[in-house]
Amino acid sequence: MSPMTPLIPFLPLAAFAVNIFFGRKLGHKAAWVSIGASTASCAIALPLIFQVAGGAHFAASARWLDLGGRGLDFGYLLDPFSATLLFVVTIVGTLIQIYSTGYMHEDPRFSRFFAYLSLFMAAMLTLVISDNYILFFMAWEIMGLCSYLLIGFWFEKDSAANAARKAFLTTRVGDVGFFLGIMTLFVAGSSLRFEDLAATVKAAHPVLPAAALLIFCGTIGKSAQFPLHVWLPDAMEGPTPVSALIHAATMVAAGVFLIVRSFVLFEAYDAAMNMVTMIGAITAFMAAFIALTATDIKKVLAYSTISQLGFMVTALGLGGLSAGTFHLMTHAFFKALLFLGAGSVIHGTGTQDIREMGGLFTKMKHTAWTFLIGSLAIAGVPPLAGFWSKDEILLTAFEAGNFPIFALLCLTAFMTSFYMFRLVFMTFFGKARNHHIHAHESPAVMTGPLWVLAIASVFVGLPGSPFFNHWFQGFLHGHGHHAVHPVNWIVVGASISAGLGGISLAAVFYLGQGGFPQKVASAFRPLYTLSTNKFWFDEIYAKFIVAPFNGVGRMLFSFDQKVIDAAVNRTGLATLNTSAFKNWFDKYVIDGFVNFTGHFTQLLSALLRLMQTGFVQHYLFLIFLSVLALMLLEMRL
Amino acid sequence: MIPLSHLLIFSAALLVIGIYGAVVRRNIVGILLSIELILNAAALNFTAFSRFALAGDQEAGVIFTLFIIAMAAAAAAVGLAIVIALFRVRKTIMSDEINLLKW
Amino acid sequence: METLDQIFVLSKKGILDFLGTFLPEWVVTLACVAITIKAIAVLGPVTMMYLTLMERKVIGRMQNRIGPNRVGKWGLLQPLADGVKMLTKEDIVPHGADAVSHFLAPILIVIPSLLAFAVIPFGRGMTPVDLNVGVLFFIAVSSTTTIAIFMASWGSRNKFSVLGGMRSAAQMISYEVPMVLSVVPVILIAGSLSTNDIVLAQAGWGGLKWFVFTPWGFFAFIIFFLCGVAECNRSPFDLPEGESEIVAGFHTEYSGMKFALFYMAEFMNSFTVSGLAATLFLGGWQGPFLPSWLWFFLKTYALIFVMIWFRGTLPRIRVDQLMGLAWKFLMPLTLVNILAAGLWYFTEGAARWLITASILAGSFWLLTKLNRGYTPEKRVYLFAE
Amino acid sequence: MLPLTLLVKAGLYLIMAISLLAAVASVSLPNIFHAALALALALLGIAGIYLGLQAEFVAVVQVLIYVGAVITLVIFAIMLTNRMADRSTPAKNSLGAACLAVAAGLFSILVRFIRSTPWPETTSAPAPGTSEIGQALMGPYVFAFEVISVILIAVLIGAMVIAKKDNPGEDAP
Repeated sequence: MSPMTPLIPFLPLAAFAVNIFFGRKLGHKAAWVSIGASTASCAIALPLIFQVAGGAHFAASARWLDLGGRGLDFGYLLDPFSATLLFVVTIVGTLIQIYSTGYMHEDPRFSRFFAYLSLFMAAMLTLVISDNYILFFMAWEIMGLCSYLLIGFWFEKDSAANAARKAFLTTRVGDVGFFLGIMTLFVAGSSLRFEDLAATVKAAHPVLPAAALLIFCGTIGKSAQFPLHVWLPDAMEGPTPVSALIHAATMVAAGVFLIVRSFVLFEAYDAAMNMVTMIGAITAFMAAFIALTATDIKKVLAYSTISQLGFMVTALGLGGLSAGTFHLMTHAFFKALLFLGAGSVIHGTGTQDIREMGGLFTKMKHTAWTFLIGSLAIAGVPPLAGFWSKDEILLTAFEAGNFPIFALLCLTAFMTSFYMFRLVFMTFFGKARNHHIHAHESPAVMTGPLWVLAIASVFVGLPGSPFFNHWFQGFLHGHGHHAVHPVNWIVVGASISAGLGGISLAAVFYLGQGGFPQKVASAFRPLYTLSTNKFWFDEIYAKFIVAPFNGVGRMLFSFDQKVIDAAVNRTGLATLNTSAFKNWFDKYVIDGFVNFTGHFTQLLSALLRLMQTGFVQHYLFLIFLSVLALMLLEMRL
Repeated sequence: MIPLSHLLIFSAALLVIGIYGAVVRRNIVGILLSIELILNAAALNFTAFSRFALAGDQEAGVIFTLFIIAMAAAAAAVGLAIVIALFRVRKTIMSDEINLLKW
Repeated sequence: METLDQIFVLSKKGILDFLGTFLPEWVVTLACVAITIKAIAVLGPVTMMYLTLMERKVIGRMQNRIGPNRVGKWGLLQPLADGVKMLTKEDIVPHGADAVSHFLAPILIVIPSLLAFAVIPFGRGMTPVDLNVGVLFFIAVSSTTTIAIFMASWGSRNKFSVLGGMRSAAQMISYEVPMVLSVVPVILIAGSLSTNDIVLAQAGWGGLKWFVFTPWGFFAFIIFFLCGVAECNRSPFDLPEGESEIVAGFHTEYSGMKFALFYMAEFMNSFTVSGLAATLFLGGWQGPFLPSWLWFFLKTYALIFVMIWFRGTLPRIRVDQLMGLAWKFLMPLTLVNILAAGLWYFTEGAARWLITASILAGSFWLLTKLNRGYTPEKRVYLFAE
Repeated sequence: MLPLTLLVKAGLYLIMAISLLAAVASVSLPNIFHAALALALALLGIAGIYLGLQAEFVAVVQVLIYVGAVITLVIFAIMLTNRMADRSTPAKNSLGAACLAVAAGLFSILVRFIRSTPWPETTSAPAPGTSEIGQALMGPYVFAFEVISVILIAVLIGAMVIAKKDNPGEDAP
């Protein structure tokens, strides 16, 4: 119980209100309103997080709605999971907002941007600390709205507007599932509070597996899992800080967090767990495969994000609750770093196509170094953050005995380090390919957050490493419940070799002069085509979902026009004719009565109004006359 | 000292003169003037009564007179403000020409 | 010394004693009244006559001229000559004038001015009528001047006259408020409305314990005097007769003796206002060494000199400045002043000086800040240096 | 001192007569400006009667407020509203004769009442002075006094608001 907790989301909400109403007046000061609110939230949250780390547990709730004996409660819950996310969101969010002041400096809708960011922060923080599905869902939807608004922030561009619409509609599919899941849970007798979920599961209502799968739909939509992953690459049309904050570090992680919150439910049903594992693994592999050939710097990172989210989902599906959460946290830091670095590169060069970059290392030292650290982290090179968390996931798969998945994940990890270093080498090393681009280093307000995030990317994995005796995992599970595994050298070896192998291969391909990329592409033409066309997902959707819908729509439209409108028109004509008759009746019969009444009243009032002249002096005279009359009356008596 | 009844008759005369003016005058300012006469008749009565009252009760009448004077001044101020506002809108201050809401 | 001080009182008493030897008592009472009235009726016009001379002389000196110097020694007979000229001039009544109003106005305007003399204490025991509401009487009587001015302006059937009359009415109503309020502290401290009592309340310190030497008295004196100048329609508040704008204001259409009466009323008003200011704030006839009536006239003429000095120094102010000064500056200041006087009454020693002075200085500063009205743009002269 | 008392009495009756004449003039004069002047005269006469009743304070207040302020305001209003040569319209409405009858009736009844009531003949105590009035205003009547001051403030603001021009630009016909 901490009275300050509700302030954490409310401060950014207040900043949103201020910026949306007074943003025009504030101008560039709007940024400081938002950053101030986030910083204050962070300052409130950090002591609480440390208290949670020390074993505290904050929760409070109040009845919001009474539904025939059962009720919906609103409240907050600060347990290790939400504390972890709170830590990530407040710190990364604040840093990204600071970065945005530099990135968005020239934008005419500067204050609007920060208003949206603040609204997003408020929603995300609400989601993190909420203790029930309803509040969670509300925050979830507000985040969806913010995502829509921010992807389409430059709505003058058609591509941005379309991407925003695509993101919104695609996630909506998942959200509908999620909401149905919540309702199913409610039908199954749950109070919808996370803490009561275990009891609900124990009751073993037959619809619970369906509820789990439906809730997983929400994750698929929000966390861009196969087959609803198509919106995330397009979402890169938004400003880069948005990509970093929403589409890499926090919002997409909310889907994973949803599974974490509902883990008790999933755990109870093998089918659900298998489904989660399958989807996660497919997503991880497929996205990594597409990333191999992507040429847009942000798209590479987007597919990488999808892939890493697939990792987390897989881990959760295999029962690795702590592994998934751990990776969620480390990924937030290094992916935010990578996106911000990408943003810095875009800011400096003005292009997003890595084929036009090259040799930027000397020109953008800070960006390059931090980007390199981020890439090493994601590639899983020890002792950086990504290594520890990815190793945990691989270990989970290994210990689950699910070797196909383990192999797939190892392959994916290899591909990850390959495509990341393909990106690094093409961007920062070699020679400049386009001589029209004059790169320059970004301002300190952008490189500062980069360095902070880089340092975090190096060290944030350590609490989960064996050096700290897997403190983080213990923290998540409640100290004492977590059995510490001995180090599994097979997994460590697989992991390190996958990471280093990918890096070396990339170095051979893209630093050497062998022209390997073209050769490999022509050698494996079908696979290359599959990757560059992203498994034809967009085309399939367009042909088999959008087109039929449009067809049905057109059909319904013509039905509307020819049948229903005609009926309406006929009805109208009939009414017209009827009313013509009524008009005649009204005019000559009913009006006749009315007019007679009126004339009669007028006749009477013409007599009566002689009393009421409207002149105040006549009334005055009448008053005095009455006084005189009363006096005379009094005298008679 | 002149007897109280003479003062009362004097103020009664002022009263009826005021009444006559208030009813008969067409000019609204004239009506206000007549109302001032009526108020003065009342005020005079109060002071006259106080002068003929017992010791200790005398302040009441005088204070009533002062209050009446204050209220009369207030009424005149508001009344004349209304007259001026009216004149600005209607260009007349004859009471029987201001008949827009008559019927 | 004592006889010199009481010379007028003693001479009146001598006349009455003489009459008492052969006339019934009620005739003597009437005679007492008549003598006083006669004295005032002589004093008023004579004062006016020599004030005109004084004004012309002083203004002349201030404008590097000599002033009247042809009729009599130092032009001392100039007022008589003027009077003769006025009396022999043609009396013009404009066509279409409201004859009654036009005729009555100059007469009516003199009456309040003369009545105001009744409550001025000219010396020890020399208050013509020691009314117990003397100060209020003075203010009430001087406020009726407005009606005479209205009659003059309306009766003349001249638009300049009407404009002057309107300006006069607005000005007099406005300045009466701070004037009355500035007198209130004096009444509070003296505990009486009678002018005589107020003078007596300033006795002490060898005849120098004047109210003007207290913080509230100083502010009240300045405000009272300013309002008095405005009530007399004197420069720099002479908008009702501003000759450069509306010819001569409400007395544009008057000539000859009627015009002279307006002039007389104005000068008598200056005299009575100065006299009352001297009474209320400068200790009246209190003063060391000299006879009391001499002290009174010295103070009064000093104040009249200041009025003439104003006229020689200050340009006429605009109408909005005039109204703003009265309502936005003087009136709040007088209200604060009443508060200060109350605090003065309830405190002792050096603290009362400190408290009242700081309150008044603070509010003066604040009001000056708040009234920092609009200043027109600096003019640009195209072809001049 | 008898002759002097008689003189004062005669003076008071003279003032009454003048006041009544002025009052009649103020309701019957066709020229509203003259009517206002006549009213001023009547009010001055009433102030004189107050003096005769030894209520100096009331008398002075009467002059200060009525003659100095109210009549001035009235004349101000007359000047603002009447055109100077507008004497063609009749000053009275058609109720003249009827109202005269009513007024006469009221007056005769009032006089009958007044004459038939036994009034106290003499004044027993000295009239209250200014300080007594002040004490009473600040003592038993302080609430009424405060109410009056609030009303006066309200009137001040109200009169300003009513008479203010809404839009200076529109008002120039």
